[in-house]
Amino acid sequence: MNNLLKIENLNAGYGGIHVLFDVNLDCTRGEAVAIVGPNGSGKTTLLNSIFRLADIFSGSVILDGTEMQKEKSHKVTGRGVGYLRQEGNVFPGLTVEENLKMGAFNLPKGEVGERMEEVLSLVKPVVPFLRRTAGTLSGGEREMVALAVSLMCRPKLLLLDEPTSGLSPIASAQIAELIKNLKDKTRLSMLIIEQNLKILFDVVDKCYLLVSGRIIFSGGPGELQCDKELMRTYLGLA
Amino acid sequence: MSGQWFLFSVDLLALFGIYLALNLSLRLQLGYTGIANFGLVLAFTGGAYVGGWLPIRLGMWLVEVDPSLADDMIWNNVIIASQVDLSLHGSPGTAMTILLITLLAAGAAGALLGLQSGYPAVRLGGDYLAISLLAFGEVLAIIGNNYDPVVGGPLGVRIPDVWAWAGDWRFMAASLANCALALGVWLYLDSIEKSPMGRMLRAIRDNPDAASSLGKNVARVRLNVMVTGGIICGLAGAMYTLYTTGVAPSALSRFDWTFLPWVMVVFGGSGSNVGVLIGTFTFILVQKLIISYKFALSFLPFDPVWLQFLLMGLVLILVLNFRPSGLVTEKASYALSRREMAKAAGKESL
Amino acid sequence: MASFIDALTYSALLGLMGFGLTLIRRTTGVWNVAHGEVVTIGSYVALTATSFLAHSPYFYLPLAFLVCAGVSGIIFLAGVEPIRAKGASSILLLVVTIAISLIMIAVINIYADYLQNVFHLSSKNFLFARFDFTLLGQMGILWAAWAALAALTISYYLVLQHTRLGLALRALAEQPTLAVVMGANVKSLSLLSWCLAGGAAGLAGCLFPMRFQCHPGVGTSMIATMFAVSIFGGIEKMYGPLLAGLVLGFAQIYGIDLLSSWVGPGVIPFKDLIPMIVLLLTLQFLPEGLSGFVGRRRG
Amino acid sequence: MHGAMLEVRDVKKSFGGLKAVDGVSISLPRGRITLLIGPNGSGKTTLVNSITGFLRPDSGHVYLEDKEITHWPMHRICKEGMVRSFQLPAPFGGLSVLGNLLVACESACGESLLKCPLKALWKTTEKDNVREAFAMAEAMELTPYWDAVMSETSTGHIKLAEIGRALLAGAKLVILDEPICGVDPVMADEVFSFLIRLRDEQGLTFLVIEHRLDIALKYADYVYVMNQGKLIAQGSVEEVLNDSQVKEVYLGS
Repeated sequence: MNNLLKIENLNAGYGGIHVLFDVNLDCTRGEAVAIVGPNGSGKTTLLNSIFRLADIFSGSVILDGTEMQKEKSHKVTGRGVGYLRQEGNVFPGLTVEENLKMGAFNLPKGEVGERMEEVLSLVKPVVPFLRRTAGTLSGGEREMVALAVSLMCRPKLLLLDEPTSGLSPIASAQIAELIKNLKDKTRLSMLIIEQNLKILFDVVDKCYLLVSGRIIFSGGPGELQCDKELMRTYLGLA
Repeated sequence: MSGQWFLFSVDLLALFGIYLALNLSLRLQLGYTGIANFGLVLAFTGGAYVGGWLPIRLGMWLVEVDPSLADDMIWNNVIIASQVDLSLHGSPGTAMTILLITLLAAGAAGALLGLQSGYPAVRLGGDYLAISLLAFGEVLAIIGNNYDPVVGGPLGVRIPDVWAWAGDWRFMAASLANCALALGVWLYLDSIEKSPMGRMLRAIRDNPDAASSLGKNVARVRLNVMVTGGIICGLAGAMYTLYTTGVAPSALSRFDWTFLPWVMVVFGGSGSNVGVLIGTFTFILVQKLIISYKFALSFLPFDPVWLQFLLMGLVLILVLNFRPSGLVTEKASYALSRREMAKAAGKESL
Repeated sequence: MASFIDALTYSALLGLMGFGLTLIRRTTGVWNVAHGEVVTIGSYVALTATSFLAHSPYFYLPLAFLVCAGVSGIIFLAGVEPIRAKGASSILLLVVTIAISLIMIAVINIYADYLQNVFHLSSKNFLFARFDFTLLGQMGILWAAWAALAALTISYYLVLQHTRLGLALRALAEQPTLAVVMGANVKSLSLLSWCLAGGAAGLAGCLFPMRFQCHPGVGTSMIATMFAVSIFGGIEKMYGPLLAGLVLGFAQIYGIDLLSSWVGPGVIPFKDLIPMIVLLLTLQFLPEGLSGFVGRRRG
Repeated sequence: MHGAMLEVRDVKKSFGGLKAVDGVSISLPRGRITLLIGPNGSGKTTLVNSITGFLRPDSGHVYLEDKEITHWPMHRICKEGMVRSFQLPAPFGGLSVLGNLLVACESACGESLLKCPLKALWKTTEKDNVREAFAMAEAMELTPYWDAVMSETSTGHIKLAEIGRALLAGAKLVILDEPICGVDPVMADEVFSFLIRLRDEQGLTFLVIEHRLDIALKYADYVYVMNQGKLIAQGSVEEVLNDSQVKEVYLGS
């Protein structure tokens, strides 16, 4: 089994609201998978359900052979999952260094310093802000810090929720560059939600198109790009 | 024995009426509008102080009393009250005039107190508002307990009995009057339920921003609701004072007149009149029974009154755990009947 | 001078009481109305221990700390957490703590009645001033109260700034969901802060009867003042309660003395209005509190 | 101004150091559907919030039919004829779908604490409102769910009910923030067709923020494009789509 993450017949939502319907998805080691789809189609809920931040009604989320739907939220990181959330992804009142330390909360205390050096070598642009309070950073800088923080837990699988949303083209390109770099240098698997498809087309190995809580397409990014009908209808790319 | 039961039921009825009015006022604020008023005791105390201050002065003015007694109203209040009582025995007209004027004044006091506690309600939300109203609620108690001229300090004053003319039926008359107040409030809330007003209040409760974007003046509606709630509490406070013919600031506690109503309303369900009624009746009955059977429980090495606190706390925790919206849940209702709506929409039926 | 010392002592006790409220609100977003009763339990631990085991009440400070930490922890685990886990609103959680406070009022009073009826202790009104020692010409309570408050605030500050646990607690207060995503166990961290808060209240309760009259409703009657300390101090910084305790304590005891010497003794009974007025003014005009205001001016 | 429905001049709004809206001026002609597009975080919603009184703009002016409405509270702006919907679902959860629609209808006497007990005062108005609300439910294809409680309704239906609500508030200018987000494509087309009908029959003016350009562009009379808090392009659909700057930031090419 080379599958790192396998999601089977997942039905999930929040309280009484059903968001995801029978979602199936898998991600092998070292693969970058994109989840695309219009606003409100349930992409974030999908990532949240891996962390049990959304309620799972039925189906299973299997990471490396372990059923995650029975795990408590705070144990998921320890299983090797890093999560870059779309909003609220840094602690604004803490310094960047403290943010990074907090990101390594599940690691043994002795390894934190070592891991921080590793991460900083992967996300070099963060180094100059280490002493600054995260709340005072600009959007792009903050996103970069958040990416570094999500790497601190030595993840096998990294979940990225719209890492370039709300950023200037230059900052977006910088983030995309970092992500590509990560993929090349480490055997990290990634699950990426992105609206700005063009940026990621050359990073991603596989795409899932999620519309109204259902997967309606899966395949390589080239296939999706070729399918003009799908591109037009659901992604708003005229 | 039957006499004892009669007194028990009459007192039960009296308390029930007062609490039902008070709880319905909380329902208007919490259930409809979403204002967590933890300062119910404020307007209630305001009404009670008016009830303690005004009738005795009205009485002195309307009936013959030794004028030298007026030198020290507080010191002489028992003598004055009993002299006024004697006159009121034979003149229900005077008594009812005193009652009406007192109620008017108590309503006005309640409205004023509601208005001033409404000021933070417009700016604050959630638990900060709750804490702020809780603090407001303490203010009158502190003043009443320390400033004798209001209602005689912590021990309070006795006031003339406006129900004295009913003789043996005095308690019955007062209880029925309390229930009449509750009935009036009930009917008023029911008419809100069955009008566009109820709909708008719930809209403001559920999403103030959206309601505001649809042209509802949220701040003013909240203020109006606080004032209306204050009036009801003020009336209840005055009626309670007139029923017990006395008022003691130390007895107007946060526990009895804020927390207890909250327990009743949360237990029964703040979204429904019937729920509030069930909650009120249950807890009043339990309270009365515990007090009545106090002597039967005298083998306990403590005052059985505390059992009531214990019971209330436990019930509330259970309700919040297993049925947070209360025993009776809110139902979506319409201003018009289904038949009227079908007719308006030009359909056979809905 | 006596009232100055009184004010200083009272301030420290207020600070200790407010400390817990602030901590609980900061880390778990709950205003704990039952905190007043936890303070009372501290006083009754002191009463029970000094009555049955002799020694000075100071001797039982650790015991009061532990008992109250335990009680506060149980309140959180059994009362608050199950309902919070269901996504209850802050108002509903406030109602939960009211329910708990009702239960605790009952238990405290039953216990006080029991002590009085069975052991003939004067459990409804007690004062331990006779146990106190003197140091540098002042009552020991003054030193003890300030030592407790300072030790608590400083050690908490050190833990927050220099340990991993402290980092997690700060993270939890800022972005709870993100803290979970990073592997922090929110439940045990919350439990820890409730216990610590209870412990602080226990210290305050144990020390209170050294100088002031105690009765079963002592904490209940002071809860609004505690809220004033917590909100006036500001919940963002843990030195807030210390600061607010000082201001309010002095205003309530020393300030009212000064005021009465100007306008006459008629104002003294209204000293309890001061915290209420301060609380209401803070909420209206300085919502971030004293410490937030100071922090803002600086940064 | 020249009789434009809405005139927005140099509106600025920042949060802390972030300039969310940095000097935007737009003008909406009467009886047109204007589309406002831009990538996530470009400041579209903040602009709408500053126009509609939900936020206070730091500077700039807003005129509705030549009347200055800058800094007016939301409810007063609504009464003046401009109503908006919200991007995230904002249902009145405790009310039914029909109840949500009815909230938007004017009912002066029925919505007063003093007058509401007297049914005679508001009965006729209420009947008219019910008729209108049912007609709107019909148009939004919500008739089968009219009695369902909003908190238990699906996101798509909530969005539709909210559009209906905004349309029922009796406005001349309707601002819709991502109206078809979460609505299925077929229904989304119908929503826009309905807006077109309202534009043609009642002369209503619309400002629509939308992400799903494939659907929205077909119906737009005029398009504004925002990025980084600034307007970067405006014009007809073709003009905007061929603008190199738009391609650059919006489509990422």
